Amino acid sequence: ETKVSFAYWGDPAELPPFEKIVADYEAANPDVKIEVQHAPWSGYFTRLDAQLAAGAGPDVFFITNVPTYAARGQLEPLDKWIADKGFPIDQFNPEALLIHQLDDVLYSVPRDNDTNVLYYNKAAFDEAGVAYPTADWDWAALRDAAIKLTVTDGGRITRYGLAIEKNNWSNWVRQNGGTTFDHPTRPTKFTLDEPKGLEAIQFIGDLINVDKVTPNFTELDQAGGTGQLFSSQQAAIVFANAARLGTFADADFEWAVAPLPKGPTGIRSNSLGGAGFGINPNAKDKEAAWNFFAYLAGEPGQVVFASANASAVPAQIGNAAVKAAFKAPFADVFLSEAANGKLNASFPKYVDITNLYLQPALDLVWNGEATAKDAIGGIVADVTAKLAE
Amino acid sequence: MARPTRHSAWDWVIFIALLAGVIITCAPFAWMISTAIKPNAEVFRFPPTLWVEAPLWDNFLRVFTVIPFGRAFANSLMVTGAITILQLIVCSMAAYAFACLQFRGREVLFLIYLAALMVPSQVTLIPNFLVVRNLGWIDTYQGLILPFAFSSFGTFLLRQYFKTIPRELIEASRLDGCSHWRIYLFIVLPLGKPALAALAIFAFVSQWNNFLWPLITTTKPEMQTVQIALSTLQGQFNTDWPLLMAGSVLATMPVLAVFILGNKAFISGLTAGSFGGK
Amino acid sequence: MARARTPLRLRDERVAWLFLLPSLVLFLLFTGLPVVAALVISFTQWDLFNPPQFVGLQNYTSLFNDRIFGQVMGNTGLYVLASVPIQIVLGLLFALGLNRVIHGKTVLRIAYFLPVVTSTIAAALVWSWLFNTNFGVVNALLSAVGIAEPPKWLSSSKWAMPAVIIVSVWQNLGNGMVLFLAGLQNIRQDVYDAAALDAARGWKRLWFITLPLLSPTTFFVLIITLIGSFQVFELVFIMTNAGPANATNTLVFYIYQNGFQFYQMGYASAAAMILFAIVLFITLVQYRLQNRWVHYG
Amino acid sequence: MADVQLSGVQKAYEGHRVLHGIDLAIEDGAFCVFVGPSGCGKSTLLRMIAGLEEVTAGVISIGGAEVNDTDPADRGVAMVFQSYALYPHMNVAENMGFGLRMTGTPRAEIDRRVSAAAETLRIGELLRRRPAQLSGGQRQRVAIGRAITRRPEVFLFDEPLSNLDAELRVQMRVEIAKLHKSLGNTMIYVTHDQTEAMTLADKIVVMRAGRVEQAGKPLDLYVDPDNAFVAGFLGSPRMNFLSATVSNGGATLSDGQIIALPPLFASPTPGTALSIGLRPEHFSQPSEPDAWLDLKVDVTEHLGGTSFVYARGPGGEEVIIEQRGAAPEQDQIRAGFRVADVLVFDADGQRIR
Amino acid sequence: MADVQLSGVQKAYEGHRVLHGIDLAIEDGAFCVFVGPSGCGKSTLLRMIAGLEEVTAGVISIGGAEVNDTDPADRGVAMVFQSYALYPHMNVAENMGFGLRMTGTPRAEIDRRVSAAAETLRIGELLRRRPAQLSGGQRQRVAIGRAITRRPEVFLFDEPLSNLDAELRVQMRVEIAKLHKSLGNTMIYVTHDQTEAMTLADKIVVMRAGRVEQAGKPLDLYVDPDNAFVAGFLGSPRMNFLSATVSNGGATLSDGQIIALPPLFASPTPGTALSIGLRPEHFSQPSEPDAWLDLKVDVTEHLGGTSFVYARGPGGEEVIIEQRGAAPEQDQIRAGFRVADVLVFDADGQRIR
Ligand SMILES: Nc1ncnc2c1ncn2[C@@H]1O[C@H](COP(=O)(O)OP(=O)(O)OP(=O)(O)O)[C@@H](O)[C@H]1O
Ligand SMILES: Nc1ncnc2c1ncn2[C@@H]1O[C@H](COP(=O)(O)OP(=O)(O)OP(=O)(O)O)[C@@H](O)[C@H]1O
Ligand SMILES: O=P(O)(O)OC[C@H](O)CO
Ligand SMILES: [Mg+2]
Ligand SMILES: [Mg+2]
Repeated sequence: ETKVSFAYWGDPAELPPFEKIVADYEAANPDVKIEVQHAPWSGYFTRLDAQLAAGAGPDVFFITNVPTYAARGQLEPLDKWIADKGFPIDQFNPEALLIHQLDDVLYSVPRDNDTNVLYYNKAAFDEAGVAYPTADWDWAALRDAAIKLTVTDGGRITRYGLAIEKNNWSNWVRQNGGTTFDHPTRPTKFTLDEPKGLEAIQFIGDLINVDKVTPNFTELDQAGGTGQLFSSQQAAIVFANAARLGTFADADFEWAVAPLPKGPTGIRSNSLGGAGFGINPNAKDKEAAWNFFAYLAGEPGQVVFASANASAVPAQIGNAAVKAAFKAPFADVFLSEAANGKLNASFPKYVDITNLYLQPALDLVWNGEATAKDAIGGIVADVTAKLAE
Repeated sequence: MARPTRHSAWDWVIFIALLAGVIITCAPFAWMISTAIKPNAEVFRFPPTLWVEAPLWDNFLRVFTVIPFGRAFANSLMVTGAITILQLIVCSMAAYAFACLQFRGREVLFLIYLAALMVPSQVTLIPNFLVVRNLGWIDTYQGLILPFAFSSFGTFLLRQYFKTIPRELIEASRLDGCSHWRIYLFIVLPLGKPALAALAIFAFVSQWNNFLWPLITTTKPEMQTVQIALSTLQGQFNTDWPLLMAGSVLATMPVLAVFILGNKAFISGLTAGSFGGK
Repeated sequence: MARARTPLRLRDERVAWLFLLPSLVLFLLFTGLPVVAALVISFTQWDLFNPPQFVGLQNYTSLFNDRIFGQVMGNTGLYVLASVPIQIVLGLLFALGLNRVIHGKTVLRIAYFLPVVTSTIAAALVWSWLFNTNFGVVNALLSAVGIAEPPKWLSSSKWAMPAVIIVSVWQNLGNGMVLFLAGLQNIRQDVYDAAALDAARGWKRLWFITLPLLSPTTFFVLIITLIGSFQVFELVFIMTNAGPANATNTLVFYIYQNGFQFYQMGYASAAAMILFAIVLFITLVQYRLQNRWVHYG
Repeated sequence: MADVQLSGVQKAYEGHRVLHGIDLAIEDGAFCVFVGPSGCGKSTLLRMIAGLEEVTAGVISIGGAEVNDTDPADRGVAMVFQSYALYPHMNVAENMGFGLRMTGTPRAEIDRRVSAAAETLRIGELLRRRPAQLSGGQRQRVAIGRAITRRPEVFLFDEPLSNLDAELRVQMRVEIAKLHKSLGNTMIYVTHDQTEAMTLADKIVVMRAGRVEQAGKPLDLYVDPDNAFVAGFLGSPRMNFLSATVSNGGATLSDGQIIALPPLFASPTPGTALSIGLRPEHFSQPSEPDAWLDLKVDVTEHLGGTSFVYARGPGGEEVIIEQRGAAPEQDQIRAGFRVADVLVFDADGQRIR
Repeated sequence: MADVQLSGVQKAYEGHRVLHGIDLAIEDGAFCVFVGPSGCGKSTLLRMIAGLEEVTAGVISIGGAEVNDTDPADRGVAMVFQSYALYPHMNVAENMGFGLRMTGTPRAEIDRRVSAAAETLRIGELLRRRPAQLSGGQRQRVAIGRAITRRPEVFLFDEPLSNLDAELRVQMRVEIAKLHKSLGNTMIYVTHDQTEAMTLADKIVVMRAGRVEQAGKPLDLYVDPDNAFVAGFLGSPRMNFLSATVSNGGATLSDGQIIALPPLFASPTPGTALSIGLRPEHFSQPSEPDAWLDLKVDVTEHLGGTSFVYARGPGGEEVIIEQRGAAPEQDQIRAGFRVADVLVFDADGQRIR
């Protein structure tokens, strides 16, 4: 009996498709046993890193920040396997694959596209007398609605007009026509300090601190995230990905989704790419690992993910069966928004730069303790130096 | 207290202050319980409420079905129990040598043991992980248990206590024909009970709440400890607070039980051990 | 039995090492080896995966030029300087109070120890939630007593550290209190009787009798609390993740961050060695100073 | 200087009565010793006088003023504890001066009084030492010194010498006697040591189970005790008691031997059970013995100057006989005494005079 | 049964010598008592015999066999500690049977021997109690019982009675004497109590600063000491020493008074400084005093049966006089004694016979 170990993270609601794929695969391949290692997002990488550092680790694993792992040789290069085995890599969005590469070599295959939409609480809109969001909304319309939707009681906010997620800011920068780096995967220059970028950052900061219609990210974490806030009707609109569909399914109020708003100059942007699956170069039985990988990352797996209630937009969207399986509510909105996808920065030093410089600087803006200009301006030298290293 | 008359005023002030302190120390715990029995939607209701009109007690049962809480609980009991017992054995043996035996290098070795207290575990995590992996102990109970089977703190605590055992008792037992092993077993261990209880509480509390080590050295669900199982409830985007709090409350119970059981002995153990003035 | 001719003392010596054997094996394997490894690693550049490269003192020199490390040292200093005295003073005060209570001692003791036994993770979660600027109970209470602009706590670089300190005090108070209580019970009643006849009452009694006689306990608590507070990690990890803007980034968190987020084990180990040196130094100084204020027997 | 008056003083701990109404007058300048078996309430009574224990009922007055609710420090008393209770963290001078410092006495005055007390007690060169660096006898002296420095009106001692070894005990006993002579204060002293009680006291108070059995001058109690308890309690080795019944010519012992009784006020009716008390030293070479006992010897102890013969009386009672010099080893002894020395007690232990 | 021989036994702690070569033979079945001032090395010597301290130099043999390197448990000795050292977590029976249990004696045999010892010591009904539930005297008995049960050849006692109060001390002393009589074992006993030493010993070993000053029968040492140290150490209150110089008619005291000396073998040359030793009891009603001292009285202590007069000798030396009965209070006393009782010492304290 062959054993293949497989690690992934996920909130409880996200787990059923993983479990189904494993079960289906084992049923189809009785001589193979898939050893499943699940950990929540909060602990997944700590464990994975320790294992990989010790030359161990799962054979196949769910992964993000691919270039960092690839640079350390902790991911199996896939090009040769794909060529040998005829994996339909052309059914994936080639741009989305960029963040799964390092130096033009592919190291992982994405599971989905982390497409965001606006979820909105119809009752709240009705109550505030605000018209439901449309595809024509721009930032101003969004801000305007958020202000009207925010409810306060004795100085305390009992319902936020809008809640957004912490790691989504770069999308806002793009909607405003700005960039963070001159190139998302091969940067040479830090560009967030240019006016378009600063404007976008400041816009978010002001939603939080000036308009006071959006919760601070620390607060959002403490409150249980956008999902929790929306479920308990304490946020009227949230920016979130398709994973919420499952969470909100049994909400006791009416809600719907809408496309993201346009930037002030009409630019549309959404996230492109998402986490993917990789193979451990140290896997004992690489052939077996690949076989499971191909099932998981290819059509059979993609169909399961696409048809799961809690799924995100599937990555292998060029495959007819996969596309057909994607029958999520508001699937059309997700698919059209997926088309606006643009890459987030993704390169080996990005983790360091984020943790050391970007995040602390952005914290100051989110907390209203500094303007975007001052905060971002203050780290240009550090980030530039790090890029140059 | 042998202070006559003049009680009242001060003592009332102190008593009330202490009760206020109890409210502060227990409030988060009360909050945990109150959250555990709230409907999810009410968790963040403003203004915040501690009292729950219609408590949902079944969260305490749901924990067992949503995550493998029962198994994790059993694992934790097994691992923490084993660590506690091993620490008691290993530390008491070392403490016996430090407190009751003469040997060259005693002071130096003791200082080395003590200095180990000052090294943060984050630094030794990876080297330790390598050791355990090379021993083939990933996903094993021994991998969870043995790295914690010895504790400098425990050795320190027990040594201080053992030093207060009157020398005559040990001499009497030597005359009675005891080898050192028997002195250790029949005299020092029984007499060291309070300090052992103290160590048991300390070891149990800290190991029960250990998170990082079990996280990285176990991969199989059936090897999960309570803390790991609980952490799976804390999602990336969404957390089921009532369930997480119900689990946390349940997870505190064994530690509380151990504290209450050892409480009496614990207090006197610390007294006699560290501050006997000898 | 092999008793015959060996001098009695040497028999002790052999037995001693047998008694030490289990602890030695475990210590060497799981503490000694890793610590030595960490020391060696601190002179290398190592990303955990590729073979380490010897770089001499470079990690140490870079640390001294690292702006964030400077901030981290400052944060750690602030945390230690604030939380240790507060923990000790409050622990002492509660112990003094508890020592006077006649009924319900056990229940109070358990209540005060509750935070110690509560898992840090759960406690930190509940607290970060109590501290929520908008929904949190803390600010609800503060506004109730008329504070118009209550602090933003964990989302403010000014107030995040105080919040962490408050929680750490809350969590560790019970430890110190229990130790002090034990120490207080050890003070002989006859000395208090003598003090009563010598007209030492109230604060005079506290200052001239209780505190000096409690000093061995205070010393022990001080050392243990100091060592522990230099190693604060979990609270920061869960409550603030070192933020906002590194305002709560402390030494051990920075070590963790460098080791497990940036994969710079050498750098992390060097920071750990500096931490070790600081704690060892402070502990040794305390040992040295103790005969000035610690009164045994 | 002050006298101490106790009237109807009771003490109960959580309802459990340990002192049952003590009436006692201790004159100004008297040296009063409380003796009695362990647990009889000596320390409790002393601590109540000091103000360290609350008075359950009754009145304690010092120098004429009721002190029941007075703070210990304001009663003008000083106490020397069995355990010395020195402040371990202060040196000898600080220990002795602490009480004065607490009452705000000026530095110079404290120094003066500490030196004076130190000189009296010959501990001048120890003033900078900590208690832990002193021998038992020296600690004892410091404890007394601490009491002296405060110039109390009443000194209280709770078994101050019981932790010292025999030789030191004798020395310190003599010093305390001298101290009393030179200071002239009222002193109240608890002990269970015979010799201390007999040698130090102006007045001995013999207590039993929370009651005063007899109080009076030491020799009066020794020679003329009110009951068998007091008779037995004072004297070492203790008084011998032989059971007997009243017969015509005197008292019949268990073996039928009849001994004469001293003249008694109220002659008991024949047939009554009695107890005959004879101290060991009454057998010791009396000038003209007029009665004899024939005893079987168990052991003989030679102390050099004296010997004690442990023998069995007619009823199997242990009888101890003191002899001058080295008593010969023998199995039988014929011990002579004088009938006039005999004390007679009734069946309840009450003295028949 | 075994004799104990020490030859040239030395002990040093880290180079600091505390015993300087002790030669001593303790016969089989003897009761040997070590006395001497605190710190002179009594306990150290006893502990070396027990095997609890290493022998620095010299040889210790028990029953003819050298035991220097023998394990304590294999020497056939049992020890009773000053602090009793009972195992607090075992009941009385377990305490007593522990040694046998450790040597693998069958359960039934242990029970038998424990009961036998318990009977001897009359603690049969205490067997199920823990030490904490016993009084001091009972604990003491258990400690002895523990020693007895093991049937050692040699019993060692280190101040076994010093924690007991006066009355119990007397009782237990007698019991130990009886025990020795009935068991007949060799017993070595450390004490600093006069009475114990005098009454219990077949042989007293007087030690000072790590050396044996004199060893011999108690009364021999008391009556005929080799030096002033031994003379002063035995006897309570201690012997009085008066300084004098040899003159023609005898010895001249500080005030010029001349007293006769007893006949001496080697008469010292006139002018030599002497010390005259006289015990307190030598003043106590001697049949025919043939010499007198005129003394100033400091204090008089009345103990009931006897009194002690604390007086000053001609040279200001403290002189204690024992008197039978109640001595009258007086400022001056004329104390008679017999010249034959006088002991004479030279300036170094060596006895002149
Ligand atoms: N704090 C207390 N609580 C309850 N009972 C007490 C307390 N203190 C003393 N007693 C009891 O009061 C009685 C008298 O005790 P006290 O200490 O006065 O005796 P004592 O005569 O001094 O004895 P000793 O000679 O042993 O010192 C004893 O029965 C004792 O158990
Ligand atoms: N472990 C030790 N280390 C150093 N010196 C010691 C040790 N034990 C005893 N001594 C010294 O040896 C000498 C003899 O001590 P020992 O205990 O034998 O005296 P002792 O005659 O029994 O006195 P006491 O009557 O006070 O019990 C003392 O000066 C003591 O200080
Ligand atoms: O009674 P203490 O010594 O515990 O101290 C408390 C103070 O007296 C309070 O004023
Ligand atoms: Mg008492
Ligand atoms: Mg001794």
